Amino acid sequence: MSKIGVFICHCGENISSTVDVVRVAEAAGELEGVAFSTDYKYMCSDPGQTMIKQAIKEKGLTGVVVGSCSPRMHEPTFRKACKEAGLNPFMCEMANLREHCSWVHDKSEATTQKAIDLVRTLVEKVKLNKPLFSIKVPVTKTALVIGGGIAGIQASLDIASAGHQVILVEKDPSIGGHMSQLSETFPTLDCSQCILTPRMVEVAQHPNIKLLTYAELEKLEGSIGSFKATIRKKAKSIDENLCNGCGTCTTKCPTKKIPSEFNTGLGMRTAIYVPFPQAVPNKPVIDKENCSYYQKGKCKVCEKVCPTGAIRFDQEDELVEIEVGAVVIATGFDIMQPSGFPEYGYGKYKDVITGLQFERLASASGPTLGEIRRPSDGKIPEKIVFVACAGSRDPAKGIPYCSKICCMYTAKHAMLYQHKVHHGKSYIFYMDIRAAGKNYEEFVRRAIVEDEVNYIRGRVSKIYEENGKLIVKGVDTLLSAKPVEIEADMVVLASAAVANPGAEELAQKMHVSYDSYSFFSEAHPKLKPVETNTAGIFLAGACQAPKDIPETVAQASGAASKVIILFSKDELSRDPLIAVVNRSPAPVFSTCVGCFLCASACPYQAIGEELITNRQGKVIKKVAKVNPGLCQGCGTCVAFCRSKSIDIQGYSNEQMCAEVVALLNND
Amino acid sequence: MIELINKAKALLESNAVQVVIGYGKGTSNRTRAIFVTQSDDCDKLIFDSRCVQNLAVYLTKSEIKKLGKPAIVAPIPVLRSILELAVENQLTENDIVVLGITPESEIVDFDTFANIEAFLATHKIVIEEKYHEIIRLIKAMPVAERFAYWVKELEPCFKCYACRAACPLCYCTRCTVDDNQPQWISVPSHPLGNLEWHIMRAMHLAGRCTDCEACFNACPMGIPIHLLTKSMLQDVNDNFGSYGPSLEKQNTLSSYKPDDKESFIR
Amino acid sequence: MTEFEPKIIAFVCNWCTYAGADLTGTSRIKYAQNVKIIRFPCTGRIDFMLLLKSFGEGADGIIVSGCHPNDCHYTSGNFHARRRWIMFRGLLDLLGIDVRRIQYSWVSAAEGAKWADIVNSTVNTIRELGPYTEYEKVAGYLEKEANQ
Amino acid sequence: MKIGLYPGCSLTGSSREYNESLLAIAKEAGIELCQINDWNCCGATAAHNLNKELSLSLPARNLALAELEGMNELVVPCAACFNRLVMTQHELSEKNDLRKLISDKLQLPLKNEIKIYNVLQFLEKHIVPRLGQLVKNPMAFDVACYYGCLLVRPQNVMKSERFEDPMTMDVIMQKLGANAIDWPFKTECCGAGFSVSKIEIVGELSGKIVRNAVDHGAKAIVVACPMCHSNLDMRRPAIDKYLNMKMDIPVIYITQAIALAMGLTPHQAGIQRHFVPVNLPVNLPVNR
Repeated sequence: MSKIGVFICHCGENISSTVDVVRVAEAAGELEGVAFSTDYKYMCSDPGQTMIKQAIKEKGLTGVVVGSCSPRMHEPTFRKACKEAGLNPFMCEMANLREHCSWVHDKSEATTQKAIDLVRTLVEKVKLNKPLFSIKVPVTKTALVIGGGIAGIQASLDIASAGHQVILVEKDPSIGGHMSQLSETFPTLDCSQCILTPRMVEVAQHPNIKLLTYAELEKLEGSIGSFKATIRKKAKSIDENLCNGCGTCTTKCPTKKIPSEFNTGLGMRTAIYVPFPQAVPNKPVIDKENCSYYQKGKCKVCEKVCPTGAIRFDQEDELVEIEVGAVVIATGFDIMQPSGFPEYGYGKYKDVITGLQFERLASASGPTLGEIRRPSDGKIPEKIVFVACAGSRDPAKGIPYCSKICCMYTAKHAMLYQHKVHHGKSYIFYMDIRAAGKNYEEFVRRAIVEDEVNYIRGRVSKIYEENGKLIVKGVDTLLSAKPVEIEADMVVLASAAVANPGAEELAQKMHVSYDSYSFFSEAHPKLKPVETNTAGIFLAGACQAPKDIPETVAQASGAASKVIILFSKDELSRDPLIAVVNRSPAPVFSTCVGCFLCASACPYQAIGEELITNRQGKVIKKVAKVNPGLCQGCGTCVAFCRSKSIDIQGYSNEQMCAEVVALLNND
Repeated sequence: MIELINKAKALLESNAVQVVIGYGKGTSNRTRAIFVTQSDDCDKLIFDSRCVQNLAVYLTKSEIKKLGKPAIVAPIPVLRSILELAVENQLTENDIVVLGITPESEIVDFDTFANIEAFLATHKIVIEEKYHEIIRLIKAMPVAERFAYWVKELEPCFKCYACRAACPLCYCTRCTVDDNQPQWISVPSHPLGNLEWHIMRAMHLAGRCTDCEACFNACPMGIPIHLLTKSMLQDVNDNFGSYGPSLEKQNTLSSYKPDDKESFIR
Repeated sequence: MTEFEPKIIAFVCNWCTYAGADLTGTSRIKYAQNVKIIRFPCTGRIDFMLLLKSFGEGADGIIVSGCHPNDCHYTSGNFHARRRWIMFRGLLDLLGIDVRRIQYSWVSAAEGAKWADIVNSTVNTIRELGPYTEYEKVAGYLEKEANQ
Repeated sequence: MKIGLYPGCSLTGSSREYNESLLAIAKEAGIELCQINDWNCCGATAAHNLNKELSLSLPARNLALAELEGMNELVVPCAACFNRLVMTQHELSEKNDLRKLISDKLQLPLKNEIKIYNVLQFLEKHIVPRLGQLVKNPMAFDVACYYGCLLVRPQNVMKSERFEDPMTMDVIMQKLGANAIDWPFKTECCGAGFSVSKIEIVGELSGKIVRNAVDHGAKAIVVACPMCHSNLDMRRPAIDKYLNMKMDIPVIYITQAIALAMGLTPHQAGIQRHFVPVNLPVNLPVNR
């Protein structure tokens, strides 16, 4: 027999001015199973809470209903109070008499009646509440960071510095990512590598960070606190312990004409190579597709010249399994190849290049050692045209979204060009200048005013070659839409930032959702920007959407702090409002028939299998089982289960039914 | 049907299966389901136009499971049910031997469910025009009249649950109608109880029903309950495209498309 | 005679519509008392049997409301709910259960005004439709038996 | 095989040779093209800016008539007509009630399912597959294929992969033994809108096209649109005036090129109707 206590709050006058709180308390007192009922000016105040605690103790209440403001406001407060009085906090419910009643209705009989109905409804619910206990999940305090760009580096360093183990996985031979390819960074124009490489070294030397380069995630199982990840370490064909990174092999390798990925094809590399001088780790790998030994079966020059005998042609991919408690995805972005835009002539004309290629041209470590020279003949371009939004904001042929970074780096490119080629002329075709960010607008202004970059608001319709010049045809929409033609020596396309080719596959491996552009989806666009909808997996950087460096670093630290918070406890404690599959005595064991349609409906892959065996260990039945670590308590499975075998604690079928019946039977 | 009988014999003799679920002679001119465990009894197996019961219903019944691994005589409706049961994890390919029977009453063996799906792709569920017509007529009635019509149609129902027992997809160990915590459905077979029961039944078959009409055939009062499932089958088709069981396609109600279309949500 | 006051029950999700209704309150936007809210974690949790129960228990109208598509706190609960509603609505319509008595809506945590509007317009619709006597007759069957 | 033909005004007037050559090559390939009986204006003029309903009704009537004649494929050689017809079909297929409305106004049934081809699509589907044995007189020289604007647009209907740099005509010309040059002016504006009112603008815009084609070594410009043709051919004086030099590069319809390649006489191809004399660096059969 339940003994419910009902506490009606005046909320100063917020409720009492339109609701006859005294009558509500009286009416509640007459309800079956209500042992105590009262009203008070401020239930949330200290005396109010004390009143509740005393009643619980003195009357031995089995449940509490507080009729006051929205539970979204004070539910934690009153549940805490109950807990302190020795009552299970989940035996406390709130009737929303303020936001849903007194504030939205005028003073009247009907308003008071509604308040009574709401209270009665919650009383009937709380009668069926069961004591619940928050769920404990053990935490493996090792983080897996996928992607060694600035996002992954930042996240790893933060987590590691907090004293936790980090395993950083990078698919390329070196960490550094796109940032290591950049020349100078907006809005400060400090050299990208100068600020990045120290952090790369820090990663390599950090005692808490285990660096796995040339490796990729193969599989991810388990759930928050205890994931099991399988990593594929691709064969580098060298023994990293023996190799001392002297570089003899890379200089002696006869296959020298392979377009360098790092230099975006503007430079060449050898078959055994280190992507760039400051690479971390600074040890080479053999690119099997281009190595004449792997392709034709002879050469082995590197083996001959290697002083430490570190070359291993017979090396094979290795699969390593690791236990981690959290995952940070920091796989970054990719640049859309503008080949889908024949009118720009990219690929047809050597001197039409992408923004990333220009970064390499402008970079001191680049193929031209930082001199702006055009690919075709190495001449210094006198006139250069930059095309912003080359693919971005173009639903017809490109991508509908804004790539965000192009406005800034295009301004930077023009600036760098002007600084390096003083007599040169630079033009930027743009749609809008989006320079929202600290010191960003000022930066663009500088480009326009001090460096005299010519901004033309309009699109480019065609680029073609005519006697050695690139004719850029476009329109200037500000000059009464006049067509403009510029005879340029070089054209730079600010090609769109897109998701990495492998993004979808990776997302599916980890059961995190991704948007229609294959960027990873955050759990909530505003309030959970670094979480994914899968607990324990977090996002950092441009794998979630195009981002510049400051944003990326900030988000990476955000993701890291989420991981650190997660690791701050030995056990996870989660709200127990989750789904459970029922159990019943033999021979039924559970009314679940194992159709597992609930599993396909679950947004969190929280529903797995459980095999029920008899004493001899023979499987008698296969039923659904909810993983409490994954279940977020949405209850979709509950409404979906035909045999009502799965139910959700705190919003159980019995409770909801009782509420419906109570709410509609006020006579 | 000698071929069928021989196949059955062979299966039992080789002990590949322990029981053959098939059609046998029933009282008067009717046929009934028979469960042959001895190869000598295989001669009792028959198959002709009268064999309309959906034998798939027995695959999930514990009494039959006890008999051991079954082979089942499976005309198209049975095949559909088998496939849906497979989709719903109630059957694996090693659990049964399927003796498929084409509309031309040729016997086809299906060693994989995928083959069944491939075969059914060429034998899609078709709702007969007459049913479309009836449903159109009903929907044409004014809402109150329609309601009255159904209350009347459902009135004879005395909740014998033959429809449930005959449905291959009603294999739950405990049906919601038997759940009294809470009491989802008013117990007696009065108009409300009947209405609630049949709505629930139809909803639980939404996107699963394979239109075998076993429920209707089983109803002792001849209530046209199959109209409900047929209409929903059509709704599935109209709203989400293509109905019928499929191993690739997810179940209609346990899956979704972000751009599912509706016109009634404000 | 006094005007008919419809009984309307609202099934809403905790994250969008319940919060939206809270905002209606904090913005002091007035609406009719007829609608009373039951709070669910998510529209995906709302069992069609509960809607049926509501009519059985004498509701004249029902509001079902949750997060806009793509806004679901649980990413896809409302998508599942939408499919269920589409099927359920079709069935009810075939059976002659008046679908005009069930108002489905998306009301976000920011749409306090929209909630008030949904409530008031639904109350008006149900007022025009009058009490759900057809269903009450069916539901009240037993009592009548007893009374005779 | 019977395929419908919608000639539109140009093909019965300023670009008769386009019509003649099209019919000629169809005949060679054993394809019967039947003009829609009682066809009417496509509304390409100002109609679609002035009256939405009219702009849909005009093309719709032609489509309806074609359906009545039991045609399921319709060739529309004029790029402007094609644009109107295909746009109308697109819009009406998207808006069913609008289709009903128009159909009622016309008092004609309109299933709106007929396949509409522009000349290039038609050639690709019906002529090119038959070309093999029919090419007797290869057009072995450099040509500039000029598409203009309407042929490859609107993108949302044509769904063409490369509407900024189309290739279909180039491919056909290659099949005729020609070398279709890679040049940047394929889809530049010829100034059709000003064809009558502001000839000097046509001179400038078309002039650039002609010059670029010549600079890239083209011996002929191949077109598939009456407006393009009249601007590049009939407006040559204005062009020469703008470039202030005499340009003698001929402008021929792709259908004429095919006709000549098939060994038909220049007269059958109708090249005598051009303003700029058509001198091609290949031997053409003398007129009978």
